[in-house]
Amino acid sequence: MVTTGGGRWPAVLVAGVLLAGCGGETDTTGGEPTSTATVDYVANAARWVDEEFSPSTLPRAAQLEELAWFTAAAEPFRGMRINVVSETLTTHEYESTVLTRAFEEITGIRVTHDLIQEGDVIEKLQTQMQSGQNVYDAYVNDSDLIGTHSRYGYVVPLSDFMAGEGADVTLPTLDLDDFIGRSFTTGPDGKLYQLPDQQFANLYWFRYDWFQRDDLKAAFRERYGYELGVPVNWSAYEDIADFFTNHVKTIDGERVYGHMDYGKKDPSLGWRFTDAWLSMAGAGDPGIPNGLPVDEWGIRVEGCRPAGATVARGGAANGPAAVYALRKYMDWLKVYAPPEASGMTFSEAGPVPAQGHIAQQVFWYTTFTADMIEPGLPVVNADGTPKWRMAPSPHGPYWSPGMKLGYQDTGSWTFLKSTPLDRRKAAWLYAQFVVSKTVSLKKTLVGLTPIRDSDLRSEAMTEAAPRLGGLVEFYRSPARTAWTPTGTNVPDYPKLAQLWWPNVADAVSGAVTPQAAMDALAEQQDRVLERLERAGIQGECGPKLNPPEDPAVWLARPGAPKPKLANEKPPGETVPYDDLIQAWREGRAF
Amino acid sequence: MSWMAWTLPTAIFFAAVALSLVVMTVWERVSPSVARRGVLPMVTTRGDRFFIALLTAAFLHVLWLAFTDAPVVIASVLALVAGIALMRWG
Amino acid sequence: MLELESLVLKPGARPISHRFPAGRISVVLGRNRSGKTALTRVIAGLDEPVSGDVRLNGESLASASPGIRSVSLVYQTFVNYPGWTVAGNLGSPLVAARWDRERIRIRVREIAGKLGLADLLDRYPDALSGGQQQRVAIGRALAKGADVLVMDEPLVNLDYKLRESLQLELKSLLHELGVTVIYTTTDPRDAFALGDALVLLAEHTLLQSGTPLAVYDRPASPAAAHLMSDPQANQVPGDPPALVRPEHLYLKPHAADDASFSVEVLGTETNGSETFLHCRPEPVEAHADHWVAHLSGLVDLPAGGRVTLYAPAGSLLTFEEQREAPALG
Amino acid sequence: MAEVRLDNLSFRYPGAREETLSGLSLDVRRGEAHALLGSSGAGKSTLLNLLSGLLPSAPGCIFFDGRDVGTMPPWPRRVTQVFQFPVLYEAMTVADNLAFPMRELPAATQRQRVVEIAERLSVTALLGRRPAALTLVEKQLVAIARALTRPDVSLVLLDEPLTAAEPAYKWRLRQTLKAVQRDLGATMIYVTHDQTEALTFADRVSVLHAGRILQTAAPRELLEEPAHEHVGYFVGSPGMNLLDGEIRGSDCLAGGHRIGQLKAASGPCRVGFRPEWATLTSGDGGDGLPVRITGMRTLGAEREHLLGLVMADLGSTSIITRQVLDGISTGPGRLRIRPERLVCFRDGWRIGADA
Amino acid sequence: MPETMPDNRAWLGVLPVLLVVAFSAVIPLMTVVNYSVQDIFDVHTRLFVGFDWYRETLRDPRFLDALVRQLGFSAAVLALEVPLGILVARALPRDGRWVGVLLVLLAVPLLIPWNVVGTIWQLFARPDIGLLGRAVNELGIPFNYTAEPLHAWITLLMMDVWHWTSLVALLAFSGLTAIPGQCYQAAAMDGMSGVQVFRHVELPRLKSVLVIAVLLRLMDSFMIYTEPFVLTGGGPGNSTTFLSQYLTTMAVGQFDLGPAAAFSVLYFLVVLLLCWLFYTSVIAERGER
Amino acid sequence: MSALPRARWLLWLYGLYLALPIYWLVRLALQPNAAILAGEGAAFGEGAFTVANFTEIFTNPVWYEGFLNSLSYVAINTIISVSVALPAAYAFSRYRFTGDRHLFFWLLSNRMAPPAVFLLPFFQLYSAVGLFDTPLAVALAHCLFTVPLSVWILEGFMSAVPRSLDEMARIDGHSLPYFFFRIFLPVIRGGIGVTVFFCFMFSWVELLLARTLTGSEAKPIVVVMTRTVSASGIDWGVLAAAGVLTILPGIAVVWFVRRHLVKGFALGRVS
Repeated sequence: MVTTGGGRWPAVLVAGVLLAGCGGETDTTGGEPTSTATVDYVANAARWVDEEFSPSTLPRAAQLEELAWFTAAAEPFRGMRINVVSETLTTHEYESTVLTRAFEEITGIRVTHDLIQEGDVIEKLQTQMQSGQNVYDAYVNDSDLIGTHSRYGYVVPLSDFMAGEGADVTLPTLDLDDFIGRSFTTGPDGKLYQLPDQQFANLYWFRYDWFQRDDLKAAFRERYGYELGVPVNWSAYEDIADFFTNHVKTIDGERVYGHMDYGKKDPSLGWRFTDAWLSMAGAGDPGIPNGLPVDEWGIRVEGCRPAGATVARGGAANGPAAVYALRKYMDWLKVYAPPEASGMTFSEAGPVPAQGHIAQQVFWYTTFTADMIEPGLPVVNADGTPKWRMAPSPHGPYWSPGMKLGYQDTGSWTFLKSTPLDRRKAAWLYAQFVVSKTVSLKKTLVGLTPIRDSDLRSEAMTEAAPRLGGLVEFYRSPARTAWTPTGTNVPDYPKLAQLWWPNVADAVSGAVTPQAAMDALAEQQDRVLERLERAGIQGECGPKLNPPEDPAVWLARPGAPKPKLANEKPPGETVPYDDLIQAWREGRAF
Repeated sequence: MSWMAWTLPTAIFFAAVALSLVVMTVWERVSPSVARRGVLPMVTTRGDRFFIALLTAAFLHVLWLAFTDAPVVIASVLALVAGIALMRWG
Repeated sequence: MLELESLVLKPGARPISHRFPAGRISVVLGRNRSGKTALTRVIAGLDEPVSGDVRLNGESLASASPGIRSVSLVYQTFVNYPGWTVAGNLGSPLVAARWDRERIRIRVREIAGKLGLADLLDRYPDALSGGQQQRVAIGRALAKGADVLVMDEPLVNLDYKLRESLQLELKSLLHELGVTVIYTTTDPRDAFALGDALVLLAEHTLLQSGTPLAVYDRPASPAAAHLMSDPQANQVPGDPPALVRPEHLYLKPHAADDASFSVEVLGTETNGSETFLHCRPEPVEAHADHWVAHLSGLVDLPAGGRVTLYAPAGSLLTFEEQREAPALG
Repeated sequence: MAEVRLDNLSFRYPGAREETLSGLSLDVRRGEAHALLGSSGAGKSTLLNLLSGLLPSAPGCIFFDGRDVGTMPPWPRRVTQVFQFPVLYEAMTVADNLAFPMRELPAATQRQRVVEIAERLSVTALLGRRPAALTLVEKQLVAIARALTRPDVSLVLLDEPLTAAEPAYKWRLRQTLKAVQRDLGATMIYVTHDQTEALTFADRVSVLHAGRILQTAAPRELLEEPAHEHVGYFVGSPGMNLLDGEIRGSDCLAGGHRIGQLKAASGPCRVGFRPEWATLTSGDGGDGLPVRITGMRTLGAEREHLLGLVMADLGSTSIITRQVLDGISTGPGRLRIRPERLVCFRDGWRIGADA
Repeated sequence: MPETMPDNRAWLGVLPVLLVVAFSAVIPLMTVVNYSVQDIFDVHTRLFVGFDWYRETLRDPRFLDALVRQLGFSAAVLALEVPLGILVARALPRDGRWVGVLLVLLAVPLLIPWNVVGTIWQLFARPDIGLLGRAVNELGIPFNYTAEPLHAWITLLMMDVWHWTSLVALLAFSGLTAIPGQCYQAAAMDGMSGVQVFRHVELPRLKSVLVIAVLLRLMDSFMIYTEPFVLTGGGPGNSTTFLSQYLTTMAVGQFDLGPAAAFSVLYFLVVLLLCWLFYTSVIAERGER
Repeated sequence: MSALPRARWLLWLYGLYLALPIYWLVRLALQPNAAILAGEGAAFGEGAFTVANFTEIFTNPVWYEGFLNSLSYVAINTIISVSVALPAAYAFSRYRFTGDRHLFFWLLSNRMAPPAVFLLPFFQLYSAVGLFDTPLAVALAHCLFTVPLSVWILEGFMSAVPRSLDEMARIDGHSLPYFFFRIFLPVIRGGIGVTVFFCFMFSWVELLLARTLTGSEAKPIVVVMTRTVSASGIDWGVLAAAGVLTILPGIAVVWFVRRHLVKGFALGRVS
């Protein structure tokens, strides 16, 4: 077999010949990086600081110092070309187009930052993990995989790396404690596996302007007996949805709906469930971040060992609460959402509220913020402030305080052991660069995906807050800790996550009952866990299934799985948004 | 080649297939086969019958695995018998 | 001189041994599928014979590839290289023989001149008429300068008049070049018109050879007689049965010993200057129910009538060893 | 069966610069076997397509039994055709193929007719087979049979139907065809480039050249009294010899020699004579035109005499005679033309024809 | 005269193809077979499980359902595309200056990347923003291919017909142009109707190209993945989940290589059997390779 | 024979059926995303109009590189497929040899392999030989599908050329290579054109293998297109514009081979 370096020449040759025929490449960034001797990295850094990296939480001098460190640390890697990849997102676009250029001019390392669909990122990551062949030098992927990363051992534990072989390329001013998503990327062993790059949450979204209208408030009060406001529980959400879809129907001549969701058979159909839906309904156990011993996937762990997802093994994936969650999702989609919603994917449905005919959405990604504050949109006032607001999501009847309330995740830098050390180091430099304090605030303002507490507390964010519909307030409040990503109970995220969407789709189409769908799902999860146990490759924290028992036994025990409630629709409860926001501003969780 | 995930049984299987291909080729060179019509509803050469035998064996195993938990070796023996019959009378 | 030595064209066929006279035209006459094409292909080296050998000037050609042997071939279909001009086609064997360009040019002009293709040198074959295409094919065969030129029914696909004129041209041209020509055909007229020598072929076996006239006069078998007759020779019942050629039948006796046959007229065909009388001899015999008499001049006889036909005694063909005459068609 | 009349028929393909057919007039009698003789590109196929109705013609040009069929589609014209290469419906048996043109008739009639025609053409044994199982010649026989089954057919067109057959078999096929034609009284038009076929088949032959009919006549008349140089050249094998000559008074001269008499206006002309109307002798002596004998071709023998062609050059013109070859050798010779057979042309057309 | 000559030196000519295909087919195929008897986590972590995956797949109702749907889809595709393709081919003018343009237009859907095809139809058929979906809904017919299995099938078939009928049409057209004019002339003289011409003249001569068309469409429709994935994602429910959709979820989504490999070996066997039966009938029919 | 008038109707209808989805794609490509999502795109005529989607594509080098990458592996694939298929097709069309029919079917059967599972082995294989993330890798992988078809098509074309042409050349004394390249190839150039069309047709449109075998360097256009799908929604306008642009090379290719298309679609096998 030919070595990697030598084997490439035929391809390059042939391609070169072909391309030469096409009139030659005119790519300006092509060709080798300019000779190191002639590049004035210091001047470049100064230019970037002046022209791009402001505002910043650091004073100019500190910024320059930080950048000087990058220049120095990168010296052994000058001229290197590395490839990193992430999903398409405003933040990453900024990194891909602006920050790579800055990084190259400051360090001499050329980074190709690819943007592809999220599913493809995971596919590439898996390809590299399973084959041991280097595909990308670094990945930005959601921290949902923390359970996978910490168990399989493909991923470089950053704690070890920073202390060991990567010590010389670890930014002294990185300030890990400043990252608000740090806990998400920490494994059960306490090691940091990923470095947060962008962060977003899943919140309740609603039309603040409509909720303030007296006529609507009166009508709502009359019909349901309580105030129209931010729903605290699903009963209230349901009432509000019913109110707008079936009773208000039109506002200013336009058909409006009290709910928006998506239902097309697509991998994204599983996300909402794996992200938080079960926990919001209350299927798991209390215990931030994900619930212990049963988490928001309905997977029980004993110690750190996953022990089953079916009720029969002590899990809650097919417990009454999970089934309730699925049923509510289906009912609401059918009864309250616009008819086309059932044919949409996550990406298609996401921008719909921006079109101005959706009154509220129970589960809304803050990544859409940037696209919802553009002047001229039906949901933006003439002064540039939004007509909408974000608020904590309501929870279902099984939920109890101390449980995860929503989904929050951080796309974070992940480095694989199969990436050669020098490339890994260079990529690590780039990763630190794009999250460094010099750059971070500017990036946050562009992409609205805050990662650093220091950024959140900055003046610039305060200025921006009124336009962002509550984003800043949310992140500044301690309440945000109730929003978490998939936790460490999930030992093989790719294999398990893919089980959700086909089963959910089965139920949505009416082919099977919600109970049957969740039963099948839970069974399949157990099967995967069983295989992992059989293979015994995950070591100390690998799955070890409980023996199956009569579900009734588990249901009778305290905690998850919880028995079916007699009344799944308690009275609706709402809070005034302004009270809520005031609590957040004061640093309370409400 | 470790990425090819070799196991002994599959290695033996592929070696057997390769060997039989070699044998068939040598046989063909030594005594060229004549197309004929046997039990099968078409004219076949020796190579055709070999292919049909392989296909039959594959599907026999598939059916076996689908419908019974009995040891697969029985299916293999049946396939061998069917294969020989096909080669001889097909 | 080209020599066939115990050549077996097809498993089971009798071996052929024959010498084709050097510098002459040998016509190989036979029905479709009688082995003409097989013979030409073996001579050209395209196919291996079942057994036996082909020798050229005493040397075996067995190991000589078609390109090396001094044999060229013209097919009945007009085979030319579609992507090459007429000049390119004519020069092709010379290119293969690595002649230099100037010499090729001269030689091509020369051959083109001989074949009347001088004005067409820059055209492509598909822009030529059938006759011209075949001339190019012949020209290319000639350009190889081979000792032996094999022509496999070269004119059969041409229009009647064209065939007629090419036939006349060919003989002079070929004689002029002095190559040994093997020319296959199904038409006995070609044997006379072109042949210095004649070979009759049936069932992949040599039936008879000799000068056309000798074969015509003294066919060795009924099959040979049929082959050399157009329309076919008529069967005279009797023991042993005999054959009489259509052109040897007359309406009037010539001499006292003329054989006479009473026939029933089935119909007449005329081409204006000759008449073909289709008739049925009496008494009717199963295998001799259809006779044709080739009469000169215009003769009009009503169908259904009876006439007597006469044949000079010497023109009745009898054979020592009676062989089954091949069935018509 | 119908009589067919063409009246000043012309045809030009859309977009073509020249007419493919120009001013054809022709009468084909009811029950006549007519041949159209011409080389490739003479317009034979176009004429066939006009007759069958595959190409539309201007009204007033084609009449079947006096009925103008110029714009009529093929089927009501009741024309059938046998093509150069046999055309059969491959999915049908031979019997079905034969019955197909009669599909509007009662089944019993169909069956009877199929059997009848099949017998006539000796294809009875093939009736149950499919075309794919037949030889080329058998297929063509079936195709011929199919052209004849339709009882109300007005015209049968034959487009070089015997191309596929080898010489020995052509005689047989043609004879069958003629017998059927005669028995059924079918009006047939037989198209060919092969003069032997045309002449032997047809009662009358029309020679087509460059889109025009040069002459329509019985075979013998075509041979003996060609109306046009091209007819002379095209009909007969080999064709007519043509010499540059001159009419002076009532004399016809060639190469300065008087070779016969002709009543025509004085002036240059082309003198034509068939190979069998002249004899060549070797040697310088005697009368006749002096020529140079260049070669001979044996064609056969008749009663101890070799028959064949003799080729000679007269000035720059090559001539051929067909004669007994006894005593002929290359070298100087004399050409004698039978004076009563002399034919002269001027501007292509024949002059001085008596009556 | 034999049409081809026996000569084993011809193997030399086939050698390059053999090398290329062996490289890109045999090695991966062997790997897949190796995978299919193991539980694979990564290159080094694997567990021999024998025929377990096969047994599991063969008894998996989802596999069997997908197989049945797949057969139904392929049958429907063939039943729609072959007749329509022939009709279109018959409707095309045989000559004239427009033929080239028409053929190019006809070939366009064949050259569009498959995911774009799916996207086009998704955009086209969406009830809210699609031309087709909106038009149909405005006609008063409730149409939503993402919610109604029947609508999903209709849309999917419409898409496949749109995408691939051109192939059949072009094949049939080339078959038609190869029919000698004389056959049509004979038919015209026999007064055949259009249907009769098709039945007696054209169809028998189209057989061989249609066999090719059916074979290609069978193979490709059996492996259809990208377009339905983009269009319906296999839904609603499982109503448009075909074999390769299921397989791809397993192989690419879950990277669950063992079961996926067993699945695809079975899948391959089914396609192989179908095509072999077809191929053999082609040989029987044409008496050639 | 010209088509019946009724058939013309069918042609028009079918043409409309073919054209409408493409029209819609073009229409969407010329609208801002917001207008598309709002369902504002009037079916015909007025409505928002913008070329911004195309501007986006033309100004971002990633798209441009994606196009070049795709074109280069399509070109390499075509070159490899045609050049290895030519001798093989010639062997199949002109000779009989041990195992030829089985070999042919085996070649064909490669087209039947479902690509999804082969992705990881493919990736492993091409990584092992150092070809990962090069156009050559994708080209070679596509060969699995294009080579058998190329052999099939070319074999059909070659079989339509009378063997007498080969024999003539042998008699003339030309070597086999000389004959093959100088005489034979020009004769079947129509077949080569059609093979190119088919190779293009497969290689250009394929997504799975191309995606798996490339990283950032050789990323093909079909993969670049997926970047329009993001966590903040799908950019339909840019996606449509990219879709429109991916159709164009196909049209160009088919235009060049249109004259041979008809013959080639029958794979030269029309009897």
